[in-house]
Amino acid sequence: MPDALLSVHDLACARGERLLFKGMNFGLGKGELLLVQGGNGQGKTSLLRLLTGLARPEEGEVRWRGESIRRVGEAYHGEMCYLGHANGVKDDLNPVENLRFADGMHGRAFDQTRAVATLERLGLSRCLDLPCRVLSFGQRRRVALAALLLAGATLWILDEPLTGLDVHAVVLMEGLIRNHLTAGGMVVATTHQALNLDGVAVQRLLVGNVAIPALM
Amino acid sequence: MNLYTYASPANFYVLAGKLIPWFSWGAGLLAVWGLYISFFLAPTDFQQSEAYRIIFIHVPAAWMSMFIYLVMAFWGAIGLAFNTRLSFMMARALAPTGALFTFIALWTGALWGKPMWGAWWVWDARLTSELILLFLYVGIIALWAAIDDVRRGDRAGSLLTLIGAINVPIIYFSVKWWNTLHQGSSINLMKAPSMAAIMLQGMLVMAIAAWFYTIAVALVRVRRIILERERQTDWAKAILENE
Amino acid sequence: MHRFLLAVLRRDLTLAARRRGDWLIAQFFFVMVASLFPLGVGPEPEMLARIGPGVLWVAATLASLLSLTRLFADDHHDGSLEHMVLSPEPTVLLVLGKSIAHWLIYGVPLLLIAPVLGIQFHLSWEAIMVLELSLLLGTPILSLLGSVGAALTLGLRGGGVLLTLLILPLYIPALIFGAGAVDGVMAGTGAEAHLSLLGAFMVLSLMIAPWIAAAALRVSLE
Amino acid sequence: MEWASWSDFWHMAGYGLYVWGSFGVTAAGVLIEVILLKRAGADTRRRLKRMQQWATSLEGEGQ
Repeated sequence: MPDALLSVHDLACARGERLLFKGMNFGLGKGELLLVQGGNGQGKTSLLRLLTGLARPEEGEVRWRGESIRRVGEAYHGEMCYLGHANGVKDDLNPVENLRFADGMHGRAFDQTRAVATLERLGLSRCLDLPCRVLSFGQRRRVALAALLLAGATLWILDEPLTGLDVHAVVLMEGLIRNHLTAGGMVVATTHQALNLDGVAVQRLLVGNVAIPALM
Repeated sequence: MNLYTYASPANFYVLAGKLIPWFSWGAGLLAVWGLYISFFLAPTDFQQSEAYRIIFIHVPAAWMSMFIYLVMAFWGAIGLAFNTRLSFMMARALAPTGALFTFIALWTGALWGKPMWGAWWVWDARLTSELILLFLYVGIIALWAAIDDVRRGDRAGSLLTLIGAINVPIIYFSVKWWNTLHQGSSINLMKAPSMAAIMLQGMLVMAIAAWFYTIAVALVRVRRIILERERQTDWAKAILENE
Repeated sequence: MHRFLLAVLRRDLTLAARRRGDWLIAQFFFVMVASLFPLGVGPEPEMLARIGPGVLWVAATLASLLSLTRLFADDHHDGSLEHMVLSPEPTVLLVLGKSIAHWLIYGVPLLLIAPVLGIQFHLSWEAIMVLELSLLLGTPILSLLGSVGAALTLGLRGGGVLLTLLILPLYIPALIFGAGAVDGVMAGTGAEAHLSLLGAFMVLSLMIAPWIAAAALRVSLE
Repeated sequence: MEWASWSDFWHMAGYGLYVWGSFGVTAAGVLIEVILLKRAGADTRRRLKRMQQWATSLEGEGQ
């Protein structure tokens, strides 16, 4: 993996006193997708949090462009976008305001027309001025996805991105991931659902020791 | 064989096991010697009569309460800086004993205050700071108790110890300042006009005894913590089977 | 750097404006605690004037603690805290911004209410002016040190009570210098020394607390 | 030697309550800490041993 932007070296992760995995190595280059698979409690989410730098590995390190993310820190965060179980959407704000503040947090200039266009593309045109409190879970997830698209990050780290999305949204999401990858982006994702990603370089990583049947 | 060998929990477990009897016996013998000085060698104070003998407990306990806090802060800082597991365990092992000494210092302070100043409690700078120190100890122990995750607990407790350590001198100074304003002249506990050499010697011996006791107790506690945390490792399993 | 700080401020202030009930609770708590004392100790004006500064200061610390439990908790709950920590700016600035926002939302209204309560406690105008000054210097300390406690207790069971236990001892210097300043001016010994010490403690908190709170936040999010 | 008799020693010139109250509580505190420590140590070891036996019994069943 000479051109791997994101690489993991002898990574070990423990939750409490239980060792979830150790000696993990992989690399991910431009245009590649890594699907993290494994049963419940095997450490999928823990691995993703290690990759973001939120959690600290028991051993080993995660590198971005060949340097430990502990060292590059904030520069790495500028090129990475994480979507976890929680959406990070404020209930008291409407979708557009949510995107405005997300942009502010990441030091980007806010482009209202682009934000609105993204939200409309994700099928939220009718709730642009409603507080997110009244939106359904799936709609709030779409707001979070809009923030992900606007972030313009190279690396997406997605924890169960399809949860709560309907069939149309899943198809949309597949399209978004494919576009992102063909544009030279990178994706690390966990999912329980099947993804239709023809023509995409998919790496699979099984976390934990319990083998599960192939999902796709 | 160097210092780093003992930084590994497995080796430290064995080393601590060897050291505990020495420190326990040392603490016992020193305490006997210290008590002998306190009650049989030290003369009656012409001002405070026999009541002053409380200082042989009070002063070493107060010293220890502050010193243990500083040692905890030191181990916490080492742990945060170098990510050494053992230093966090040491910090945890010291806290209950530190709280005990703080309590003893307060209790004996009250029992000394009653005959000397006619009040169980005065808002003197030292006593008040000691009370706040007890609050800090209780807070740290409560924080550890509330956090289930070991790693988070270690780091959170150490951060709290550190900000407390920065704050303790400020608290002491502020209470002293407040005290002088409110009472005109502050009552100085240590202003014994004729601090005989033998009294100082008694306090020192008692303080060293308290040191040995603290080390012995902390080592016992740290061994338990090590065993609990390392129970998945082969050496810990072997120890459990053989004991 | 300051753009990020402003973004955090604007965000927290907007959110607070959307939920007025939340921050009014803390202000009412302040008023109620202070009003309980005359009922407890009796209405003699001399006595009330003597205990007034201390009571108002204690009430201010308690009111700030009440609101501090939610400093990070709401953002933690909906996941936006993680997004903010993962922003390309240092976490210290995030914590600093949120502390300043907390002060603007909860500290500044206390400054507006305090004179009214001062009159209830029969404080002289001079004493009320000094009380205002001491609260102006002292309430930022409450927000700054409180952010450490809020970060340490993030997501814990019974976090609110624990926060109180951890942070109240650290507030003591602010309480002593703050209430002491008002006492000083009432006793005729002047308030300058108290106020400068309070200011020094504020600067020290400003320099140290955000770093420790940022470290605590990263530990709690792990 | 300071003391004429044992009763003098216990009396402490009228300050017996304070002096012995101090030393007594200290001794009690130390004693309680040591006892609690011993008990907690034994408890931990017993608990860990049982957990270990349980783990090995599970392994035995699995085979």
